[in-house]
Amino acid sequence: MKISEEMVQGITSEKAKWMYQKMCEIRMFEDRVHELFGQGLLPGFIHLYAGEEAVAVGVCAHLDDKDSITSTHRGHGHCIAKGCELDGMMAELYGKATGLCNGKGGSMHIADVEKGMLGANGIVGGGFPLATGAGLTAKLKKTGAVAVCFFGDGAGNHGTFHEGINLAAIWNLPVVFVAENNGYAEATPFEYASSCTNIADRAEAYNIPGEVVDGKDVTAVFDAAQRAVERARKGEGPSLIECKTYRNYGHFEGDAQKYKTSEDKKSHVEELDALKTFRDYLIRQELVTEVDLDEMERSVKEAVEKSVKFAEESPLPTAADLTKDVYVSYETPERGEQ
Amino acid sequence: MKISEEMVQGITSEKAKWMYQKMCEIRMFEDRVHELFGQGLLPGFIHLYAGEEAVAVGVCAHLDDKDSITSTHRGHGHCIAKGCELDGMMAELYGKATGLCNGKGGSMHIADVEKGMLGANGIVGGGFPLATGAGLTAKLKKTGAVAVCFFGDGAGNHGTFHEGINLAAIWNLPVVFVAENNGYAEATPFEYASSCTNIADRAEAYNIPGEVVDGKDVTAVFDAAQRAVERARKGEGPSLIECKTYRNYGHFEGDAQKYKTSEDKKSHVEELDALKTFRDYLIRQELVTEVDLDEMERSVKEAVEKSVKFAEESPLPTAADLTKDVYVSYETPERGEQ
Amino acid sequence: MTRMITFSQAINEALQLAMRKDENVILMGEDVAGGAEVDHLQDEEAWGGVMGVTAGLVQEFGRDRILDTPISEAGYIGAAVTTAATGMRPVAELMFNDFIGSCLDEVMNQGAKLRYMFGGKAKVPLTIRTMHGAGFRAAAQHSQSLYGMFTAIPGIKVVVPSTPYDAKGLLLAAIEDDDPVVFFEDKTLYNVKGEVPEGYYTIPLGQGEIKRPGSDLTIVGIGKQVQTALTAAEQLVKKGIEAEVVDPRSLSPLDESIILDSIMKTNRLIIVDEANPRCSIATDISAMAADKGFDYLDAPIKMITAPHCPVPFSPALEDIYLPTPDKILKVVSEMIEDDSIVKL
Amino acid sequence: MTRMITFSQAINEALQLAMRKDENVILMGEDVAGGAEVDHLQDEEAWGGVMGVTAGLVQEFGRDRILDTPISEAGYIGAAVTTAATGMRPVAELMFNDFIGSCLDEVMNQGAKLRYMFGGKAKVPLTIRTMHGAGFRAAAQHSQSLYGMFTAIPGIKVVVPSTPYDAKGLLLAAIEDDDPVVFFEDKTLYNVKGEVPEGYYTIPLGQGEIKRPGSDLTIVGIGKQVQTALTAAEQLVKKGIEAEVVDPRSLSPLDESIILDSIMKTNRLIIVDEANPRCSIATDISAMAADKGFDYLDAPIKMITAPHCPVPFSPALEDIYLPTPDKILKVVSEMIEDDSIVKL
Ligand SMILES: Cc1ncc(C[n+]2csc(CCOP(=O)(O)OP(=O)(O)O)c2C)c(N)n1
Ligand SMILES: Cc1ncc(C[n+]2csc(CCOP(=O)(O)OP(=O)(O)O)c2C)c(N)n1
Ligand SMILES: [Mg+2]
Ligand SMILES: [Mg+2]
Repeated sequence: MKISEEMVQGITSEKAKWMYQKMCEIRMFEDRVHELFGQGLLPGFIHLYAGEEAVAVGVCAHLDDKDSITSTHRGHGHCIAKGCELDGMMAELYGKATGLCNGKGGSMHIADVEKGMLGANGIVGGGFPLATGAGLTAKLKKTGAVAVCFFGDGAGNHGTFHEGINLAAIWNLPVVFVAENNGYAEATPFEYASSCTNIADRAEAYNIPGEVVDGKDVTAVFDAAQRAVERARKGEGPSLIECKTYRNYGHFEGDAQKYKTSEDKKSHVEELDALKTFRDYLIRQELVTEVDLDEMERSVKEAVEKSVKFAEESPLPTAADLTKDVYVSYETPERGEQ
Repeated sequence: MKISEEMVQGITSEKAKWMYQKMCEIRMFEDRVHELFGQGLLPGFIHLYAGEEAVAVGVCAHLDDKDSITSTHRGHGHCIAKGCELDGMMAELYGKATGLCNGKGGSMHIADVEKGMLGANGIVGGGFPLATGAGLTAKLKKTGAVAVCFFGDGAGNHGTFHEGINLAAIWNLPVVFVAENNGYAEATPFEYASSCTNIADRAEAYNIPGEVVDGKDVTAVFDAAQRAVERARKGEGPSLIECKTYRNYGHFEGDAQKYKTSEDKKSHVEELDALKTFRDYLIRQELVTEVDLDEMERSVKEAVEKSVKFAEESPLPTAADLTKDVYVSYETPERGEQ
Repeated sequence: MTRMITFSQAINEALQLAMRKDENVILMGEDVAGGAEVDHLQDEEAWGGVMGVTAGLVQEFGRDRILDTPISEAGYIGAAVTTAATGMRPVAELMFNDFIGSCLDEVMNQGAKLRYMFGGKAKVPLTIRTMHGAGFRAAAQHSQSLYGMFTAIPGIKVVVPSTPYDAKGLLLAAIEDDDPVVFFEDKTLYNVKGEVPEGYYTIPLGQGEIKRPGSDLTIVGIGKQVQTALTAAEQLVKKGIEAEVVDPRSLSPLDESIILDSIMKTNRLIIVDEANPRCSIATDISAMAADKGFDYLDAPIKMITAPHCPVPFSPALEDIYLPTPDKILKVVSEMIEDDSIVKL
Repeated sequence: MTRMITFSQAINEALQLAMRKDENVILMGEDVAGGAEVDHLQDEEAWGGVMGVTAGLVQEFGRDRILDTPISEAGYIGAAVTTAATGMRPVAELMFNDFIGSCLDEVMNQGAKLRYMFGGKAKVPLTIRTMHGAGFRAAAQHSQSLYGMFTAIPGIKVVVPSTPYDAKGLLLAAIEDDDPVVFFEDKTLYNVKGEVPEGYYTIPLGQGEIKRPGSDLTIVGIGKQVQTALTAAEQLVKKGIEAEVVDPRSLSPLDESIILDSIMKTNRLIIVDEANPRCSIATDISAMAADKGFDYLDAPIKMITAPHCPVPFSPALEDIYLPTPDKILKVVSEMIEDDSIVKL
């Protein structure tokens, strides 16, 4: 596939480096997590983002810490693109006290409110109203911030899609809804579960702009997100962007992926790989040198390894943490015997 | 307003009489309930359908007992159009043992499953999944039945709208979704709460037909419903019809209706009245004679009075009824002291 | 200084004071103003809430702070959660507590758990006001008392006031509170009057009150049933029985010691609650007492509740669905083994 | 005749037998087959449920009876309610009980109340299968045990099996039942094996079972915690203490007499439940006993539960969140005032 070259202007060399770096971080983090899970070192449900890097990165390239995002069960990529530290992330997956959530959230609830990452979410469709709320604060407090809601094709059939978008639309809130259409919700094809041809087609039902982009092409995502984020910042209301993409791994770690075809898999993982295409593009456009790219890859690999070491060496939370932070304040005796 | 005269062919004289009779029943029943409520004789929340008769009647004209409908908090009109007895209805509003629900449901839960009336509903948006379920049974059991979901413009913003319609669409179920857009949800204008211009515009998001009709014109509703019901019976899936209408009374009895303008009210109640327009049409088209129409009005008036008398003379439910029919079977001792 | 106002006015006044004090306080809900974008209602409301509880506020605070919402409970309650987490202090109205069916996820899985799941790195200063209670002839889907469901959820605080005074002070405390609080308003109490001071005051969550002192038995009432208990207690005086009536006021946190202290004195416990009887606040308080107060108790713990059935529409049935002073007298008579009590 | 199969296989077998017996029985849920309309999977499933519990059924019954649904819990659970009311006997899967947040209305206000609100003129023979329970490292939104919430709802029946044998017989009874039943499956039990006969059999709802007879104290366990109680009971034997372990199996209806008969004999009651402690089935059973069984009791009723906090992700925390045999021993030791028990 050819990268949409007309976009080179929109992306500075510095931004390009940041984008490639974040995409590498996501890919290498996820590949490493895949290994660690295979070795039985990580507990719980893990949903990997590898293959979809261009979406999180192309969108978050327009955001800073004051902007918010809501994420999904497949949240590592959004975290990284929004600036979360790998050490704290990996430690969270290990359930360690040094994790971003002190080990209490795990992969499905990983969050970093300081960075504007309002949390992965174990509830499909949970993000729509939450993003809308962050957008409401931005509007009421006139902060100029934008809220982005990442959601899957499966989530597009949940009632919160309808309620969250309608609310953002009538209140004209600075929210960007980003569909990550990877073709499946668990083992259920998008085409079966959704009566629409494209998720973006549903934007019309809310009188907001809807756009389909190639979600494997980070420059295309970058371009569409730029328009949507600008629109939002200018007070022109929400938009919906649908990114057609593919998840390289199974729904969660352990999924045999019977529902995929090997041709699709091969073409997505080998030919259409978002990192490879972007790398080629950067070299061709002379935005980043090969030497720099190599160096970035090396240092990201190191950072991921460091995060594993950090996580492994970190302490576990202790009994005293169990009932901490349920409330800010709560004065009542213990209940039951524990 | 001029009735769409080209439709005279579709409506036989017999059907025309049935339609006018049902519209009269609804209007006179509701006007009488309004009076009774004003006299303090009826308990609870009462939402009147007067003004919207053409919708329920134009749609139910295509249904028989094996077809199902789901209704709303504003359910008397749907009941009557679907063939429920006025005596049992009025007794239900009085909370009497002879009511359609033995006095346990009241206005907001009035139902008659035998007649395919699956219940008024105190939960806005409650009907979408329920109609879809009835449609699923029809499809699985190949009964040829159709399910109709009546819903308000306010309900169109509830998540169940999205989930119910998407489900009916992907399973290609025989369901007709009928929006009764009376311009307000309680005291909130449709235009404020809904990001769409017409509710029917949202049909596209589900790849199903969507149509806007004049909901004060029973022949227009009849016509659109005919297409949708036929489509459903032929196994071609769901449709969405939006009927633009107006409620003559307040949201519920007791509403001061500050949000309405007097011009709108006057034009709807006086000039655009659905009964008056249809009556004129029937005479002009020589489908029913004036004498017959007068006689029908007289006999409906009588039937409504009879229902009041029936309700007033009926016994109240007794203590033994309180915990009856919670379950079909349940073997457990009483809990708590009552 | 005996200003008498209604339960409804007390709530309205609390909202007004909270909004004056903190500009981050906003109201959200269906028709909390009403008539949004209707030309002739720009600075005025059409309704001010379905029961008029929020009437008049839009005149003072405008439509930027009193937000009418579509019928999208998941949407706007969910939005309220993050509006709170990102710096506002929203008061969202869930018109009837029965509508929690449309937005439980936003309350139970998002609002309640955010802070814990994020390792304490977020707070959700959200208040949800909601109506509950039977007796209004509003039938099965508009009459439930679901505070037990919320009390069961870690991360949520629950308040059920029984008087105008408590309603005002507790609502101000709820809005000030940095955790999500669900504030229950019994729709049949709105017109009840009581003494309420004018100024700003708070009643700490987790602090119950003895509404009537007594030494012979303890009656814990929930919400409106405090009044039922007080009525019964007055009648018991004629038999020389002094019932202590305890109003926990908030169910989570629950003031366990006020209940335990009372039964230490009276050795008998009755709980009066109009919710359904299973896995309820009545069983919660009973179980707490059967554990921590067992040694004080001389008699079985009795719960006077609704039966295990939906709320019926017919007034004839709804009236016998609810607890009454007579039912309390009957139970007390069995407890104290004196049949004459029921005939008071 | 000692065929050992897993909890998961027992459920699968019950579904298979029910579907063979009654063609109105259908399955609905997310990926209950999986791979709908994928060319190479027409007569085969991709998943057979997220944990493989329904695997193999689509081969026998086809995709007309095993319906994959979109992620629309309100949509398909609501549809299941009327599918049941109009003549089918659906078994809908709510993947994790935590997702009730997306469809509580359909269960609480529609399914549960239809029959009552309609004056008995409808029935809703719907079974909802759902996973619950902590210990799977699935964190706060996939580990709750919410059977208390459902038990509180009049019109709903609730089943929580603890063994493969019970799971099969109770699920068949639930599907045969003409009322809506919510059937809870502890995800950490799926691989546990037990003796299960091959044929069709039912276990009546509302009938508990003594899983271990004893005379010194009664331990009521809920679901998996029956096993925790049995482990503790074995250890107590060494101290000469014989605990009776009671498994109610269904929470609504609840077999009150099996519990009351037991405490009549033992005079001591402990309830072990991994749900959060407020307004829970533990408090429900305790309150029932503190009322109807008060005169038999010689000691406070103890509840061993999860604390009032969400389920933490970290295994280090989740392990101490759950009840354990040791916690039971500690409570028994206090109850029987013999410190050596804890050191067993
Ligand atoms: C409300 C709810 N229903 C079901 C699930 C179970 N579940 C987790 S992920 C998932 C599929 C989500 O698909 P999609 O939205 O396309 O996101 P993807 O996994 O493809 O990134 C499902 C059904 C859930 N977590 N929450
Ligand atoms: C889930 C839910 N939210 C809110 C309400 C309160 N309520 C009852 S009727 C109504 C307005 C409904 O408007 P619409 O759907 O347009 O129907 P109409 O009353 O105009 O016929 C509202 C908000 C409810 N019953 N259920
Ligand atoms: Mg997907
Ligand atoms: Mg309307």
